Amino acid sequence: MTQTATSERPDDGYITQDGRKIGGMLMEMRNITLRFGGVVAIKDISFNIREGEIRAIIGPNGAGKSSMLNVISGFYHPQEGDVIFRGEKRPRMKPYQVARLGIARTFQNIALFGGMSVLDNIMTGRLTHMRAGLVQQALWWGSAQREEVKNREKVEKIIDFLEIQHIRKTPVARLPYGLKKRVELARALAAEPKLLLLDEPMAGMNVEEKEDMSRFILDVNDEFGTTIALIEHDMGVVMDLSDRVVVMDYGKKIGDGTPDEIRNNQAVIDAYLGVAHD
Amino acid sequence: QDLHFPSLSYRTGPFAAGGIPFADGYSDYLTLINERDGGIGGLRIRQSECETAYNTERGVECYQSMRGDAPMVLQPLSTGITYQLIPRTIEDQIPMHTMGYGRTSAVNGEVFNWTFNYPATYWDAASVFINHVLAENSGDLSDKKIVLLYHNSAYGREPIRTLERLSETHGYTFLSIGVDSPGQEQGSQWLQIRRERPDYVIMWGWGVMNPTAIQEAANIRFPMENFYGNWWAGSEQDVRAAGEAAHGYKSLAMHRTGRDYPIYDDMQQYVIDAGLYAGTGEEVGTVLYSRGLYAAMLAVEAAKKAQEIHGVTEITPAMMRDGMEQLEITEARMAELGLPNFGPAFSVSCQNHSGSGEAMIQQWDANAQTWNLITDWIAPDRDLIMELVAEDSLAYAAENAITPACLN
Amino acid sequence: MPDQFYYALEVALNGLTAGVMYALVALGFVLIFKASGIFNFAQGVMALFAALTLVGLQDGQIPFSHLINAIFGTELHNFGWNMPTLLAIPATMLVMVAFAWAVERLILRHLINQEPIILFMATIGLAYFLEGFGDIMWGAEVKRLDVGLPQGMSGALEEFTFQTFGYGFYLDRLDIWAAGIAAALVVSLTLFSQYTKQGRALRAVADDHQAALSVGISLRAIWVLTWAIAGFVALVAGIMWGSKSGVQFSLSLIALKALPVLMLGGFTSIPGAIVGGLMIGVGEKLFDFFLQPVIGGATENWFAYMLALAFLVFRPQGLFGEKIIERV
Amino acid sequence: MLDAGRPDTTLLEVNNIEVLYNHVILALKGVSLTVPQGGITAILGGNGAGKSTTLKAISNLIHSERGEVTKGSVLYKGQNIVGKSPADLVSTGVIQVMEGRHCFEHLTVEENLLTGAYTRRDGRGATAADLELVYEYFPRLRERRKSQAGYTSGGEQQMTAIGRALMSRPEMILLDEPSMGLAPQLVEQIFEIVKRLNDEQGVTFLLAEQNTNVALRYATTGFILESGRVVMEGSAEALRENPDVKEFYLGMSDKGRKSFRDVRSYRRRKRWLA
Amino acid sequence: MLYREAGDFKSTYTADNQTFPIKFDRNAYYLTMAVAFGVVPFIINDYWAQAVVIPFLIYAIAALGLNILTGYCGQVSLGTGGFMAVGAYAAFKIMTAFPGLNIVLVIVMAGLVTAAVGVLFGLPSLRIKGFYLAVATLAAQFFLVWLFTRVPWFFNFSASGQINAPTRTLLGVPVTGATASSATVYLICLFFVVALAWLARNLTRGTLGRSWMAVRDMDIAAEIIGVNPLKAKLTAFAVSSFYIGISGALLFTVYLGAVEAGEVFGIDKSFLVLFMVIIGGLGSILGAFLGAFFLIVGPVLLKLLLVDNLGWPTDLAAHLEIMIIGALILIFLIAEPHGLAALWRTIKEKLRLWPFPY
Ligand SMILES: Nc1ncnc2c1ncn2[C@@H]1O[C@H](COP(=O)(O)OP(=O)(O)OP(=O)(O)O)[C@@H](O)[C@H]1O
Ligand SMILES: Nc1ncnc2c1ncn2[C@@H]1O[C@H](COP(=O)(O)OP(=O)(O)OP(=O)(O)O)[C@@H](O)[C@H]1O
Ligand SMILES: [Mg+2]
Ligand SMILES: [Mg+2]
Repeated sequence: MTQTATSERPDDGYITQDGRKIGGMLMEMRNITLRFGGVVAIKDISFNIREGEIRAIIGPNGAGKSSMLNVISGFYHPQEGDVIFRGEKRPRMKPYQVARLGIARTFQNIALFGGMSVLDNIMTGRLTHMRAGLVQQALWWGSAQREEVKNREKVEKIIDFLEIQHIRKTPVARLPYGLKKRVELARALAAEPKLLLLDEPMAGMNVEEKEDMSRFILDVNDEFGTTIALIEHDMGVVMDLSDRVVVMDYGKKIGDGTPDEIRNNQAVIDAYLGVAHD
Repeated sequence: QDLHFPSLSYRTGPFAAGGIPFADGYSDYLTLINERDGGIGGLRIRQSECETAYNTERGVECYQSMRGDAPMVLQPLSTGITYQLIPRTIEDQIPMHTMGYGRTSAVNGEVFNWTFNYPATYWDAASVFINHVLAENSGDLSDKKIVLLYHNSAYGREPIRTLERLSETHGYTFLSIGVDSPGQEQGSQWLQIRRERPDYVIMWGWGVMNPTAIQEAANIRFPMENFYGNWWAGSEQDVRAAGEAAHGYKSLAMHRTGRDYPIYDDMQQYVIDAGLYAGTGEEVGTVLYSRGLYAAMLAVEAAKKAQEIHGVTEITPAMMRDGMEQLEITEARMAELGLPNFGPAFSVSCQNHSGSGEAMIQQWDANAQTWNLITDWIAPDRDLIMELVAEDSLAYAAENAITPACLN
Repeated sequence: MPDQFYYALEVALNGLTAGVMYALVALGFVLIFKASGIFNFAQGVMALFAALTLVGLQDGQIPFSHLINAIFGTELHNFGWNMPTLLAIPATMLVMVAFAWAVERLILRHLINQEPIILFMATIGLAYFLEGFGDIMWGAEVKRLDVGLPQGMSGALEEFTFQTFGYGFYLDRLDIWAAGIAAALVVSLTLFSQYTKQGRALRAVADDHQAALSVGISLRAIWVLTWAIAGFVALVAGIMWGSKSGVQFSLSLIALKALPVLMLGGFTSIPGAIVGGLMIGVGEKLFDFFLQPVIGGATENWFAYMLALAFLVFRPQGLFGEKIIERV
Repeated sequence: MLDAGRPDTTLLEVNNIEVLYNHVILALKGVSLTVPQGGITAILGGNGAGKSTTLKAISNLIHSERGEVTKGSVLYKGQNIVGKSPADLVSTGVIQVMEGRHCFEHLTVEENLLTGAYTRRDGRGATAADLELVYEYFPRLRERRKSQAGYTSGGEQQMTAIGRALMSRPEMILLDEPSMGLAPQLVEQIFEIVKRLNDEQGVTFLLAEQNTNVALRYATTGFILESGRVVMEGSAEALRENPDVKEFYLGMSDKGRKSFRDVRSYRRRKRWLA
Repeated sequence: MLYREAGDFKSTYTADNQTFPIKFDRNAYYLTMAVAFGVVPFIINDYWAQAVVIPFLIYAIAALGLNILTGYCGQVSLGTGGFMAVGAYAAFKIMTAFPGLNIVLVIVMAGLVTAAVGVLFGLPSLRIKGFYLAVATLAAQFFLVWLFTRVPWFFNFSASGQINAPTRTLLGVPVTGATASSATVYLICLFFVVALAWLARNLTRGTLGRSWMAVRDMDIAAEIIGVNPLKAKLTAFAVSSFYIGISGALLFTVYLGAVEAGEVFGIDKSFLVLFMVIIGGLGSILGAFLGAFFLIVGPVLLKLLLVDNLGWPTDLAAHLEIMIIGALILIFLIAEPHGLAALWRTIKEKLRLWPFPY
């Protein structure tokens, strides 16, 4: 393990400044290396995510942050290194199998299903919870219909939660950027994930909207105990929300620790922050 | 008040080039009868045309649109449509004439009461061809190799059985090579032919397949005079596109062509000069135009026969059928009509809906741009064909619970 | 049995030339796909239309005479002159340019930034329209096309191979010409699209219409240009195929022979069209040659597709196609 | 180049435009803006306010999304440019960097940049020099210049899109959310570039930006859009000092910057228009 | 106001999930059903039934099927003709092997056989995408047709390679063969259409439909969210082929009665059905009907107008007909790229807002 000593905590978790209890290891990345032809996107990186934590990944453009999320969600398969999920080494899996483990995410370049309504997009997020078979669905039999209604109720809660009731039936292609981001979050939430991966959830939002978004993220973490890993370039958001931060640069890890530690880490300041960030 | 003679034509689609002159010839003859004779037995002919584009479903649509309108006789002009219409025409009591195409076993009028295919069928054609080459080789084909180049469809596969049976009798080596529709691409087929070095190639082609084949034959320097087409591969459209290369190509002919018949004097006077002709006027006298004209002539003759049998001028389709079943075309009658020796003399009966089955051989002269007949009427091996017909038609009867019987 | 070997060799050789003929049609597809992301279903009909126009001009046919005659009861057919081939070909090319212009003006302009399937559909509408239009304009009968290209067996080759191997190989002279023309086309088109500013713009348009607009690429100019070039390629294909079997409706169906070629070579690769054509040509001819005794002939139609399919399973973008970018 | 000394002449004037998408969705309900020559003008506003629509209406890219300007006019140097093709506009000197990057995926980064010079007629040398300049601005692009743009990271694509626009040597750039997805250092750097181009070459900027903080620091004037209408306009300083702007766009309360953690309720958005 | 949506609120999610959420639409639907089942069979004449209505219904089924695959799941297929042939030949083999079998059952079984074949040819879709897949499905088209013309077992060794549908009865009334009345055939087809449209509607609004659409809109994202692409694509192929098989079986058994694979199920059939789907509107059940209507009824109406009313020569009319169809396709696409169904929606949206534009 190449954790910096300062950020290492006892394995059974820790208590954050605002009094939340963080549990044991949910996911550990061990010595991950990912290459695309000659490009090394991730170079021997290790870090972990604990249960209930808000974990930020930051770094300059092209550092390999999104690639890291792609490794976690099984879209990229690293050439070297292991992904440990809940204490067990995760075998090579297809992305949809990873999703079934309870890992949901949003994407940097919005990846909504453009031809579907907002409601349908979010319902798709619940796919991993649906069981009805083909024939049942075709005939719209009792259980299929009941399942649909039950899941719809949950989705409606999320819709209320994210305040997107008014666009429920709008095709997402027509939505402005910010609302799309919100729908994407809703879709990920609908999966009721254990681990939620957010790739720049607040890009393209103004402060007011970022405040809203922050609130949502905190509430999800609070209410459902969802663990969150997020990539974000807005340092205000990162420093305020996250419990621990990983910093990447050119595929390498250059820092890992609490926001305060990162803020004062000279390597991070040089590579990314530019000025010491308050 | 009038007699309805519909025409299911195809002036569009991949086979339009063949469909247009036929439809024009058919129409012009009927127009002539109207203009010159005032119709049939004093009753004027009403023509209608429906475009099938050689497409089965459109053919069915056409059939539906005309069947309530007392059509005297249907000429579907496509093997596919014929198969569709055989059961329907039985139900609707409308006679169908498939002249030199369609279902060959309809020769058996006891099973196929409403379908006629005089004056000759595909199986006749295959047999005529073999008889012709037999004659050329003084009755011995035992060391010969014959290739059938066929359009890979129900139409093209028709003669295979006959040719196989005949090869057993005459001892020639038989090989069939299929060409996929539409047939613009026959490189490998002709390479194979070049390798096999057959003595004769007979082609069951249609549409663009024909000129392509002729061109390819010329390319591999296959002797053109040993290359034969059936009567759907023997029109000007087929040879002209191949230009010089087609010189010497031969084909079967079930009737004569050209404008040198007395009837064209009337045609000129009543139809062409009057501006009543159906097409551009350019194709008058060509092979397929003549075929349309011939088909119309046979239809009109059958109608006259029906009027004669039933003693009324206003005949129904069912009466027309009777006329067709008792149709007799003699040399004298053809001469009377201004078409001396135009087709074979034949008569139809309930047992034989196909007439005589005779055909001639014609040869293309690329310099003069004409088809020249090089033989007289050649008769097919009727015994064998009747045997094959019985086999196939009785099987059909069994399958469809038909008890073979004549209608009257 | 050395003969069998020579036969097979001959079949393969003829497969190569057949493949070139397919590639001629496929080139038109590739051009338009590369330049605008449009899968141009009308390419076959364009070849037909170009050939019809060429013959019509050569023979001095009056366009729309059938329609005019039907409406006004006139008797128009021919102008009474024959246009020399050297004049008729550029004249046809002008018609194809006008066609390209009309396509841009009336159709493509209104469909900027639409999904590929919709543009595909539009080309289907265009194919229908053009097919009817061509028939009305020039008539539906079979026409003979002769631009003076040599045809028939290449005697020299047969002679030579007979001397050398004791077996005379067959090759059609028209096919040899086709190969030469195709090679010239491929080289010039590749140079154009790979090394010119316009070429780069074409590829940009295919990726993203809107972004292309935003950097000032005039979609209109680009589209007229590519459709005109595709029209030219269609004319070449029309001439070659038309010389073989006459000009009439079925000519438009050669597009179906180009599809597997396209798929194998990759929709975006000009050299791919040639390589794909050669592979398909040889593959289908040899397959037919070896397996005809076992499963019967006429396998060419499906074999070409199956071969392409087999390759695609390993390379989903075709042999030389641009890799499909999959990222999130 | 332009004479940068007279920032008071109006370069672009948008008069009361309405934009309709798909014949039914009214996205702009009468927006008027003026952009002084040689200035940096910012359009601010929440998600869906109509910022992008306004920019696309000006550059006429709206047309390719089945939208149209149904009312009003857009005057560039006094000439109405509604309906003029985007290509012509680029030749006139107006270029837009679209929201969401829009790189040519299959082209390499360098080819992407070169397409930016498509309309230029001043020869290869000048283009090469500008390419060098862009690489200087964004060294990361130089490293990745042979990669297909589709495989580069979000930020790299954003740099490519901006660099591509610079390659056309425009008089006026419409920038739609240039800072989106860029690392903080780079955001500052982009705005420095904007400022430099503005100062040195007199390039006029109209930018839609969510990062109000930075935008108002660099801009000279600003407009705030809400639901397809302009609800506030003024000089950048004036906007910066406005208490509403401060609270909703800058995230400042009376007690200075507040933590994102401390925000408690969602429903606080104030509407300037009822 | 003619058309209103306002004031039509739902209080349960089931109600909100209705097929026709707007009362006006719902009533229009009930009325259509009542007329289709209760009135049309008694007044329809043979021409309209045989030439227009029955083919329309049969092709609507095929279009529904292809729409599931192409419109909902985004897998462009040009193998429709081949799959229809599978349905027809399966029906023929089953019919002749088990003469006593209920015809409805025969048709459903033919659909199941086609579904299996569809899955087989759907396997490459896991790797091949977009137009490449479209062209790859042509392999299925050509291969299947070749098989049915080449292997005599499929046509019971008949001499010409044609297959003929023997007469079969349902409740004592003949439904196949020439003796079947138009009304009977119409009702059979209508029954299948209504039942299949209902099933399609259920499938597409549920989980499966959403995973299809997710794969269509962005397959990678769909997979990362938890959609198993293998399952989604293959079910789409299966369901779609099931529909197409039924349509082919109906075309053969109750409509044409005699069929030869190369002629009836050629490549143009694949294109025809694809055109229907795209013109009608991808991903819309209504669109399948509108598209089938446009391409089946349109030409007939045009022909009636040009030939029967205006008396134009048939060839000129036929050429004009394809020109007009082509032009109409283009005009519709330019007016609304997402097909007739979307055009209809836009019109409704406008109607709803009328008389106050936007
Ligand atoms: N292509 C389109 N079709 C239909 N409606 C659209 C389209 N594009 C935008 N809209 C609508 O126009 C309105 C304004 O959108 P616009 O994209 O201009 O907002 P924006 O201010 O740029 O928002 P953001 O900050 O999220 O980018 C929105 O309500 C949106 O729904
Ligand atoms: N599929 C791929 N093929 C080739 N190179 C890739 C691929 N995916 C990512 N890369 C490269 O790997 C590097 C890291 O990319 P990544 O998207 O992870 O960056 P990032 O940290 O998310 O940056 P940003 O903040 O700009 O989004 C980049 O240089 C990118 O070009
Ligand atoms: Mg990223
Ligand atoms: Mg925007």
